[in-house]
Amino acid sequence: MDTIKVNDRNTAIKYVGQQLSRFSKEYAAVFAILIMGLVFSFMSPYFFTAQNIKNIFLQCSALAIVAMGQAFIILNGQFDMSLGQCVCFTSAVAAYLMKIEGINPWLSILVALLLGCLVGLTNGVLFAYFKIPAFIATLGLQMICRSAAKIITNATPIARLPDDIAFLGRGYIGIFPICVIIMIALYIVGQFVSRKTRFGRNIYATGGGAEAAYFAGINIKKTYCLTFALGGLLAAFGGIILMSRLDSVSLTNGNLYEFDSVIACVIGGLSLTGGKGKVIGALFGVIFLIIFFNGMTMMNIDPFYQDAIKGAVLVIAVLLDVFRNKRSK
Amino acid sequence: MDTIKVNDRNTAIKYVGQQLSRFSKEYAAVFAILIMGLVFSFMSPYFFTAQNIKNIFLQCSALAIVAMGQAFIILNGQFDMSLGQCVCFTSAVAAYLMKIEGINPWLSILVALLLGCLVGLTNGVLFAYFKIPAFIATLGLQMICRSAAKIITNATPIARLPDDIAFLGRGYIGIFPICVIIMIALYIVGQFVSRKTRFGRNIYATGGGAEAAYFAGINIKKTYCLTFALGGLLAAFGGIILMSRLDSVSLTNGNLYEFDSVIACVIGGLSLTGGKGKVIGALFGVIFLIIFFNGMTMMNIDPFYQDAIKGAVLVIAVLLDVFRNKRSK
Amino acid sequence: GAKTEEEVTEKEGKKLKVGVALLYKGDEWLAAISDEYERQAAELGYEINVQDGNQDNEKQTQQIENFITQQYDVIIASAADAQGIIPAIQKAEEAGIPVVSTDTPIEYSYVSTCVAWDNYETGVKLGEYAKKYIEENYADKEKVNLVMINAPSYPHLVKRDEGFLSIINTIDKVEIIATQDANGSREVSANIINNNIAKGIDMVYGVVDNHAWGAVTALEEAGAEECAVLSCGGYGDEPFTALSENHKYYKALIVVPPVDVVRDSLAAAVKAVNGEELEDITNTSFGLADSSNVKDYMD
Amino acid sequence: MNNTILQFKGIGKSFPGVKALDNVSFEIKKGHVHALMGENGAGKSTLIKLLAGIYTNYEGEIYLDGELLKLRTPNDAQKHGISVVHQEIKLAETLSITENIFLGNLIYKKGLVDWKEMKHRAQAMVEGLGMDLEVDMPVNQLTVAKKQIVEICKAINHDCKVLIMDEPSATLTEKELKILFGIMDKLIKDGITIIYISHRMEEIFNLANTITVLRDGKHIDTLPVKECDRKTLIKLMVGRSIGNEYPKEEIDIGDVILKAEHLTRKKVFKDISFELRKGEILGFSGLVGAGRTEVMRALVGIDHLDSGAVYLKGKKILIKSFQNAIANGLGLIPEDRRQQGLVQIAPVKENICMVGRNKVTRHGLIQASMEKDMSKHYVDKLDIATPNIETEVQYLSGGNQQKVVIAKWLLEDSEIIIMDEPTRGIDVGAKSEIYRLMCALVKQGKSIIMISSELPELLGMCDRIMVMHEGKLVGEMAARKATQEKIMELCT
Ligand SMILES: Nc1ncnc2c1ncn2[C@@H]1O[C@H](COP(=O)(O)OP(=O)(O)OP(=O)(O)O)[C@@H](O)[C@H]1O
Ligand SMILES: Nc1ncnc2c1ncn2[C@@H]1O[C@H](COP(=O)(O)OP(=O)(O)OP(=O)(O)O)[C@@H](O)[C@H]1O
Ligand SMILES: [Mg+2]
Ligand SMILES: [Mg+2]
Repeated sequence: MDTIKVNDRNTAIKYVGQQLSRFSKEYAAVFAILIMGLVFSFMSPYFFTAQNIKNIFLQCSALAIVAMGQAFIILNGQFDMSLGQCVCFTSAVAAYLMKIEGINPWLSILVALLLGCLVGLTNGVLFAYFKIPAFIATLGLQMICRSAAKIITNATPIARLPDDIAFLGRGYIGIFPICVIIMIALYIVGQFVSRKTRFGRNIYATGGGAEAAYFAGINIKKTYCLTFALGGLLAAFGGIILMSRLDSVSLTNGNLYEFDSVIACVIGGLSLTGGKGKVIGALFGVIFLIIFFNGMTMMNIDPFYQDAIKGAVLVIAVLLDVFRNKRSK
Repeated sequence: MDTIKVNDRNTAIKYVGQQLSRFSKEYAAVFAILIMGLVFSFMSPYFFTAQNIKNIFLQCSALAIVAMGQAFIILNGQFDMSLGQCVCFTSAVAAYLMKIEGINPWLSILVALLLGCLVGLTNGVLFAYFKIPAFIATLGLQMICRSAAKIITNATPIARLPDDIAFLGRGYIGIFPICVIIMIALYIVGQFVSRKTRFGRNIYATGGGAEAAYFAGINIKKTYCLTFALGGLLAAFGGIILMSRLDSVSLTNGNLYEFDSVIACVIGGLSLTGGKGKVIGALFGVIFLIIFFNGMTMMNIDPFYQDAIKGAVLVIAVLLDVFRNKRSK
Repeated sequence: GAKTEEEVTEKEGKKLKVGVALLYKGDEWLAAISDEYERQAAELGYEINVQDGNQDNEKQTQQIENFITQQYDVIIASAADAQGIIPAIQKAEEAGIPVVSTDTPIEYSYVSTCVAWDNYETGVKLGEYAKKYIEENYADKEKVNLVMINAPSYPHLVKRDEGFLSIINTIDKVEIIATQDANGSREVSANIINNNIAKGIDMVYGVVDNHAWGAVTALEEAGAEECAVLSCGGYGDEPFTALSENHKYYKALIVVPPVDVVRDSLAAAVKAVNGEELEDITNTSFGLADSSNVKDYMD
Repeated sequence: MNNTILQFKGIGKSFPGVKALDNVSFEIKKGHVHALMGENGAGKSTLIKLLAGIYTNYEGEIYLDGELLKLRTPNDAQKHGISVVHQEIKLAETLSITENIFLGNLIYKKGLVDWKEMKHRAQAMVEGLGMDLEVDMPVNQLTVAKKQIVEICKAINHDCKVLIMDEPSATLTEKELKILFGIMDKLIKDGITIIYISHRMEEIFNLANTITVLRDGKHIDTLPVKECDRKTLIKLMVGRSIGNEYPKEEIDIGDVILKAEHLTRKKVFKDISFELRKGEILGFSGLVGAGRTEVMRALVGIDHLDSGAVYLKGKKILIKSFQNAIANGLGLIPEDRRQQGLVQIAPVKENICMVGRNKVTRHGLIQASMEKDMSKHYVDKLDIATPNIETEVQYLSGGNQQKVVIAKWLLEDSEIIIMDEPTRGIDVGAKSEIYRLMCALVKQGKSIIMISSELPELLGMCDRIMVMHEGKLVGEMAARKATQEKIMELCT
């Protein structure tokens, strides 16, 4: 009896250990966030305050939504360089319609969302059906979206949008900002879709090995198209949140989101070769980036040095991830 | 006798046809250039003039040199996002040393070239030895280079450089600009290296199948490192040419070269998956891009529309390439 | 001025904390502004935090939010998007932190003042110079070919173009042969001139100094006979030396001395902290430098 | 003992959760063909990879010509005169045949690559193996079999003392094999030692001088081939004797379920007509390049058909895509297991459930518990050796990977399963399990088309055999009446 008990305990300990190591493997970004948070808390008295934490989440919201789209695309084995300009273009259309043309704000937003889908779908079709490398196809769409945004806005910010949509980016339910609630809700849905639905699994399978996925009867072209379209949709949605939060659309909205979202995904443990990682990782990656940025402003780091620090942190974060994966393997 | 002759002629015709189709397959960009040139010649009386053609080559030189580095890296199966900022950073160092510190210009240039190598080597080591995805590693270096360039120049252009180096970007031998001669010479060497030397073939082999190359006894890590270092070196060299041409270094030098060089390579028939295409293709791609820009400014196309046109042309150019490859296969 | 500043520092019993959300730092003039803030604040004994907004409204919003969390006493903002920044300003308002804008006026009542000059007016001033130049130097020409190298993606820079054009359009013999975007890049600007040089260029307008200098490079390269390059905003050794040496192409430049902008902005910030009423616009001086007067700007 | 060339002493190698090699010691004699035998996952390839300088971290010592061998990279191995044909084909896909043959071993003249000479030699070498290939062609346009030929050329192109071939025959048919054996004979005469791995028994008995058997990473025995017969060898490998190798049972064959009429795809195959009946196993035989794979690909909608018709249970159907074929009850086990069969980085369970998703779906959602149960069920049923169902399939041995592929179609429960080389690279034990599975399937009323390059298994398992040659059907016979000779005659 005794030996069995010992074994049981050992097994239990081993199990807990395994689960912990697995969690740490999947959510390394969470630990990175905690450590970074700790460091900043020591360095600035303002860091660990309710207001600042709220700020951080607020600042995450738009990027996190876009990054979720990028996460799906990365899981599918590609990445999308057009997302940032898609954010800008689609929200410019929404702002233009509701402000300049006086169209119903919700209708305008619907149009923007559809446009986002369309941009993504075009990427997907160019890639899947016309076999243009995704990097090139999405770069092309990036340029087209940029032009379109310039033309629509005439490079002049469209600001002071109808009050109906203010709550999206600036409203609260109790003490919780609505855009943060939306972000979290979207991630819950996204994580669920990626694990539990046929579409989600197709994304993983195609990303893990497109040919094998094809031979398992998965319509990989359709999967690519849908994933890119979803990416575009989420970019448009993120753009709307950003637009409401800033109460304006200017040409810089969504600037560099395509990079920041890829960086967030990689920090969040998604593999750039596809098929590996979790959608929710992108959220952790975004939080990491924003906390990092927040801390740098708080510590009054010379802006000239900030890029370099960001670059170094990016490399180190991924390096740690590589080492961890190696060890645990 | 008679039939043999006919056969001979047929074979000869077939042979010529094959060679032509092969040439067209490998150098599609050349045809694209010719066609585009023809169109512009009709649209603007200034286009097909000796001066304008000289101008086009002049404008190509710096980008073409950088694109050659990118071509090697792409042939090796990766791509380098840091090249543009590497151009800026290294030439800023050179300008700083020769102008502000009063160091011998050639020594300053040497330092810049070594720094370029070092940046490239760092990319290579991070990728090959530390297994950081090239996209992330080079993105990190890009940010670091950007910061460094800002710090060195304090965001203020360093201009009016010593006359000793003026000939590099602004000198002539007869009617031929020296920088164009350098560019062409470099491409001849580059093409030769890629075809005829061990290093060149190792790049192709590694790009065509890294594991196969490794199993066949090729030191793939070393190959990656050398290739990235070569890319950095060429970026620095391109930066020096650009610096001499503009007689100054400001933060916008080399801006977006990382993208333009990738685009040029793809238009020039290099495959982004590696191991396929020719170094010289990058030159044709650059010429294509510059002619395109030349024509657009000459025809005074609204800048707001230029991005979109560029994006569309990029996609179409690659699309044609894809179709051509498909047919010929 | 000086007295009130001391009052503040003593009253609070601690250093005045100033947060500056700078539009951008990657350009010579703005970098000089940033340095000037650091220098003057150190002299005055303020704690200052200058952040680079990278011409991105979202980034600036985040910076202002972070300033608010850190309870800065006053925020100085030069906005990339004068309207898109308003939600962030509203947060400052809720937190009771006064806001002073510079560069671009922010149309929101809470903003104490805008320390600025009129971009449109700078264009007008340069236009007037161009008109005079044409009358004096190109009197015998039937046509004057003008190339405009602008940056239409930036609204404040577009204002300069508009001001310049308001004068140019009154001169019949000027023909604008190209209007192209160089987006701040000398290389692109040089290439634009390069591509149009065959048409014969008599005058180049650069909305920022890099555009003007890119043009100069291309003109030198082509060995153009004569051509006047006018810069609608610049600062530093390079242009000043060129003007003082009577440069062959580079003829005139609009200057807004950073020392003045920063001095006025900090003064306004202190006044705002003290609750003084301020004019909507605090005008800073700007001037046009050419070979005759450039000595006044050099020190 | 100066005729010993290689000596293994206490070799051990572990992977997470697996002890792939465990205290293995034996010797290999100079100038011999030494066969390495063992079930899938026995550790054969792992042992080879130690010799190839790919795994450098292991227990024990290897002596080459009496000297301790310390390899750090594949390059070191080459320098020591060790040349390897790996089990998984590894070629630089975008490069030409010439360059692949000379990969890492280019010919230089005055320090520069001598293309002319290399092309010349490559052409000669390829022709020497009986292949008519344009050596400028990139290898990614070749079929698996032809790639294998290039691999072999690459390996024998090196000046080597020891040539190691890890299942070179898996993708080859009799014709190429004959040529390969001829070449091996010549190499042996030149004093080269060959280590040969294969799951095809006949080859071993024809070729080898000595056999070493591994089981579960342990050395079982090394013995001269003369002292060993098929039964003993199997027993040594599997640890038990397996009864009937081809457990074919007679069952009632039903109506025609699938009928193909005049299937044609230009330049690939022409005028292919056949019928498949319920409960039947229909074999397809032919040489490499006969077009068997291509016919099946077109049949299930992967490739476009230029003309011809397909009837399912008497009704004419138009298969527009592979998904469409699956919906119509067809399944395909592809020949390229690595690329096409499995998503390498996905866990075993996800691979098993990839086709038959609807079997683990409730209310439109994939149920983790059902997924687990189903995959556990098939792992047990097919005896798949894997640490657990979460393991990524890339870490399984070749044979076990193949079982995962089969499991996936068992779960989908297709009416008609097309198996393209289903037992390629699979050990005797597993093979007979797969045969048993095939029998069980036809018993349930399903039908099977089996493409195979191994005539014995076609003869042993099929009801009828179709023979293809250069894109055309050249014969059909009942398996009972067929012999190897008859088939070979038809397809050459
Ligand atoms: N890289 C690896 N990581 C983890 N486990 C591995 C790895 N390579 C092999 N293994 C495991 O080691 C064992 C031996 O594998 P090996 O490939 O040597 O078998 P094999 O005898 O060649 O089998 P087969 O006949 O199927 O090719 C197997 O259990 C396999 O799952
Ligand atoms: N990717 C390809 N490019 C060009 N030709 C091809 C390609 N794949 C196959 N072929 C051609 O199609 C024909 C049949 O190919 P394949 O060798 O797969 O036939 P098979 O009978 O299935 O042989 P096996 O199954 O033994 O490999 C051959 O003539 C081959 O050259
Ligand atoms: Mg093996
Ligand atoms: Mg086949």
